[in-house]
Amino acid sequence: MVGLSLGEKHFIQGGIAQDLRSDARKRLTYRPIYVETGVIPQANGSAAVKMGATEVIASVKAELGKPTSLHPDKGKVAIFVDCSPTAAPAFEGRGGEELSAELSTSLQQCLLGGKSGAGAGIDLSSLSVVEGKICWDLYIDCLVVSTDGNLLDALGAAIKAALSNTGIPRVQVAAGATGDEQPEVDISDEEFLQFDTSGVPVIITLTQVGKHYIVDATAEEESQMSSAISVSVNRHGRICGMTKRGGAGLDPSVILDMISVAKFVSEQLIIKLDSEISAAEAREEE
Amino acid sequence: MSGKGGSAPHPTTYSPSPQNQKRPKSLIFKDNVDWVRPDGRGFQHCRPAFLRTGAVNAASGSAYAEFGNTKVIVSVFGPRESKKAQMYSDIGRLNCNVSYTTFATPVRGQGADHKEFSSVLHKALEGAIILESFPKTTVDVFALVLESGGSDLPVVISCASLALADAGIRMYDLVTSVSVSCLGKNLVIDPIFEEENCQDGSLIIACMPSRNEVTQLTITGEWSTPKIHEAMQLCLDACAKLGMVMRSCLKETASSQE
Amino acid sequence: MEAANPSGDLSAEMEVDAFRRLFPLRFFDRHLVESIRPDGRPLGRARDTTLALGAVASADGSALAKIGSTTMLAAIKLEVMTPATESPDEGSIAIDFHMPPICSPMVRPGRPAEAAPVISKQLSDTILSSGVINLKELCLISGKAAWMAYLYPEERNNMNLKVDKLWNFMITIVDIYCLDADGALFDAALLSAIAAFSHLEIPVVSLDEDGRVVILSQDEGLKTSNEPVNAEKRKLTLSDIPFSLTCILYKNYILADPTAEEESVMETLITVVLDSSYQLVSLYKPGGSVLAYTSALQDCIALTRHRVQELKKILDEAMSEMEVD
Amino acid sequence: MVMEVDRVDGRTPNQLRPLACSRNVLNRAHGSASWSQGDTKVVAAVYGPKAGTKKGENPEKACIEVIWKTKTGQSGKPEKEYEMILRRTLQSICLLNIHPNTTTSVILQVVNDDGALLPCAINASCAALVDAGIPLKHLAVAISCGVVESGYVILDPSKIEEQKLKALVHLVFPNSVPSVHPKESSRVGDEPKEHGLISSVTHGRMSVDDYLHSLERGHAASAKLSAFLRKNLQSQVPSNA
Repeated sequence: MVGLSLGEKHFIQGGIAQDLRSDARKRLTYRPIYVETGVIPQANGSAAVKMGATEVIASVKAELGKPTSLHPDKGKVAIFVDCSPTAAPAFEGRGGEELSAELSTSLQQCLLGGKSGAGAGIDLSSLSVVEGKICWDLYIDCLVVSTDGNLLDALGAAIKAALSNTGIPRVQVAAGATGDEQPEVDISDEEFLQFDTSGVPVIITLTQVGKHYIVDATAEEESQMSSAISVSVNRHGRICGMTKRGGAGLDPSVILDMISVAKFVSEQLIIKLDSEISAAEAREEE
Repeated sequence: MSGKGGSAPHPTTYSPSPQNQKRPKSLIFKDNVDWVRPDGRGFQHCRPAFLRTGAVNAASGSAYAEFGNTKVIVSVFGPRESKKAQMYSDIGRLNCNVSYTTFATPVRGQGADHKEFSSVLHKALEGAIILESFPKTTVDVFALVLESGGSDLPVVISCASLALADAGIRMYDLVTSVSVSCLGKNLVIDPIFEEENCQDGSLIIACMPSRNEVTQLTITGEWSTPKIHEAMQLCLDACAKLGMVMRSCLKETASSQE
Repeated sequence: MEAANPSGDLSAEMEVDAFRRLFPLRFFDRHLVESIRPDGRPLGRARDTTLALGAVASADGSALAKIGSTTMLAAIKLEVMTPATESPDEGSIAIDFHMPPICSPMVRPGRPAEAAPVISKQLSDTILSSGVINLKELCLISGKAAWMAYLYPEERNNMNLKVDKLWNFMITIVDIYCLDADGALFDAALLSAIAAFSHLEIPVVSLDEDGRVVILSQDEGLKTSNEPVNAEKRKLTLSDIPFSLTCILYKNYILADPTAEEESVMETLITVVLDSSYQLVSLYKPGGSVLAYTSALQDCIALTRHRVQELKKILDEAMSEMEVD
Repeated sequence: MVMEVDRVDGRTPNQLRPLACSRNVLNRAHGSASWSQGDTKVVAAVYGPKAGTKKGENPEKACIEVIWKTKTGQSGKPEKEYEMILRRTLQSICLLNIHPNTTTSVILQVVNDDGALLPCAINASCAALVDAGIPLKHLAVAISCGVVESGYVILDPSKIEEQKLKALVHLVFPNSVPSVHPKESSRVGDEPKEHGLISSVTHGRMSVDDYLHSLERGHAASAKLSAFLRKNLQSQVPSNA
């Protein structure tokens, strides 16, 4: 919890009202984003993302599994978030559980699309190996290392970076498997397929403070929020998911306005993130 | 529900109910523009709602809601003493819990707490309750889904606000909630279980109809802005109508008590 | 003010509700002297009881029972099982009693109520030892030859199943949810379970390609290539149905069918279960400060006999209503 | 009326298995006792009274908590039921007003189960409560009666016998108090106090008469048990003094 004096509160609120935030940003400016890929060697893909003092790590582990009967031609993705006690003393023991669960759910809603699997940010049909028999299961584990607000956006960016860092081994399926039998597979150690992340959306959280909304709020600014929405937007400007934080109600027209602002911000964020990711991968290859 | 559907409580038994019937139906939804909803409703028709307050005597307030096959009971306890471990708070606390019965779904489930719904319920109600009216104490809102027939969460939210009103908890307005499913090109309101299972996207709104404020909004799947606009309008209209039904339900109870 | 008997002085001017909360025993004493209870019942009368069969559409058998405001919802789901080695010709029954947090201010989420496992155990003891369900009837396909024909296919061995096990029996999983707890929980739970059993139908089943038992829905039954293996839906025959009555022993009074308030004030409870031919299935008195003498026990049994008749009638009516529909 | 039943171990129907009771068997507990009936043996330990009661309990009275430990495996529903029966039975013999707002824990460890486990545990915990000096109204003695198919009643059945029974009845009676005031009535109505029943738990289906018959026989035998219990408790008093 952030404990602020009345003066500090007024300072933050007044700054936002005048489009000049405490750290000299404008309302719709992100903090500098720093991406590092391949931070966990044993994972299939991983990335760390820093936005100011907020730091998160995402890792992707691919395992062979069996597709569900409802979607035999699709793989499965599971997203878990863990809040490390290093980020805040409140996360010690079971303290971070509630926040972890909330972040996991929000990420799933923003990235995995509807129940039919349509509109998923992560392309699940590319994970199918043998229809109805074998598919890749992606386990995306995220760790919050340090927190200074805007965790959801940072986690979304980290997952996007980790996925573009992910190589999925090529699989040889032995021919001649009949009927019900599970076909034998041979997993290549050398050949990897690059995971396509062009469709993965970015998540933009708009925090309402007073009459205005800001992006990339710090923890101090978040403590002054009356409400916040997180919108996930893909490259084509389409909404892939949205959740609202608790707090006060919003007028429907305000929500629609916030969505269009999020779309506007997303264009710059996607460009920024893409260049950061490719820079990070270039560094890694050196 | 919990994502761990594979682990049955009785590993040496299995349920004989047919499981792979839904596949062919889902294809019908997509390809055919003129399909009929399984229960024969129009795309923009909600299921008839049956609402009743005072379902549980032991609670301070309670409500039962039945929307088609979706049946929900919500009990409200309190305001009562907060847990000992909690810090002093000069506004009241709201504690929500949603759980399912083991027979709520066609295949017998675990009957476990639904953490995700509990947190959404909390977020949806929080903005509507005047927490300042019961400082230091806690109001507990417990929901039990007796049967899951689709649109469970919106029904739970609406039913919970009715139960809160029944318990005499002060609120700015009733919270009503409605969802739409996006199936192919169509938007269908108040989807049933089968429709939800093959939806491409969903939009759930919880709002305070008289104040025209949205307390909770969740979207999944890929949407264009005009579609969101359309879906929201659809939901808000339905919410307003549901609000009137809920209001008349409360009035009925009040007049029968006199 | 005289300190000797403060409540006596106060009671004259205190509001009834406050008096009821502060001096519950005296409050009840005053009523009992007049042979009446706070809700207007005579001591030996049970509360109004209603039954509704088929309350849960997704279950194979279900019932909603209400005794006063105590409400129980029982639902039965059938699953296929292999019989245990020691009783190879019998199906099985699993009973779970749940007290979700909605039912009472005493229950909090995450912490299951203390009473729930005890009542579960009592219910399964009662239903199994009463013999109301013939476990042999839970067989799907009768006749030995038929059994042999439906051996579980060998390919399924990877599920740690022995080939000689027969997936030919049903386990009936009874889940009872307390929706509103206002005393006499066991009585209401037993009634709802029994009613759910009388509503239960064993469906028409067939075997699919994998040798799994699958329920045929009515319209589908004729179309599919899979032959149904049993001719038609059937009900279980319930012999000697057990019914119960809980009484409170307090001083020399016996109060039938107590409310939650009565149970909390006067602690000595005694539950008698008799079946429809008046055999004793259970006489349960877990402690309590009032001792039960033979005469009191006999009075309780007599009250239960009377209650069995009432409940039998209520169950019969509920079932005939079902048939009319 | 001679209607003999042959018992596996050659006992007569009314014969109990050999009883053994020793107190103060555990060092750390405030009171403890082991009780055995034939091959069934239970050790009970009492800790307390400790300060405070659990949430939801009446703080104006002492609270009794029972923990049942099985011989092997985890505790499930049957153990929860045993705990509840024991707790309520022990609560009814303790003077709960003497130590308000305290909790006394009774822990039962099953050493061996050869039938009549619940009565054995009740007897053991009763002896342990005395050993711990917890104020009691009176002692409780528990006994189990088996009803065989012909309606005949056998006392204190062993495990093999239990499996063949039509019905099984566990009964708990207060022990007979040799009153110093013969005039003071320990009679309630026309029945002496020790005829009153503290607890009753039954399994199986029987006629009402079978039950009443068991009650009578169980009561007759309880006198023997309570004599044994009292003798056993007295014999150790001088050594403690």
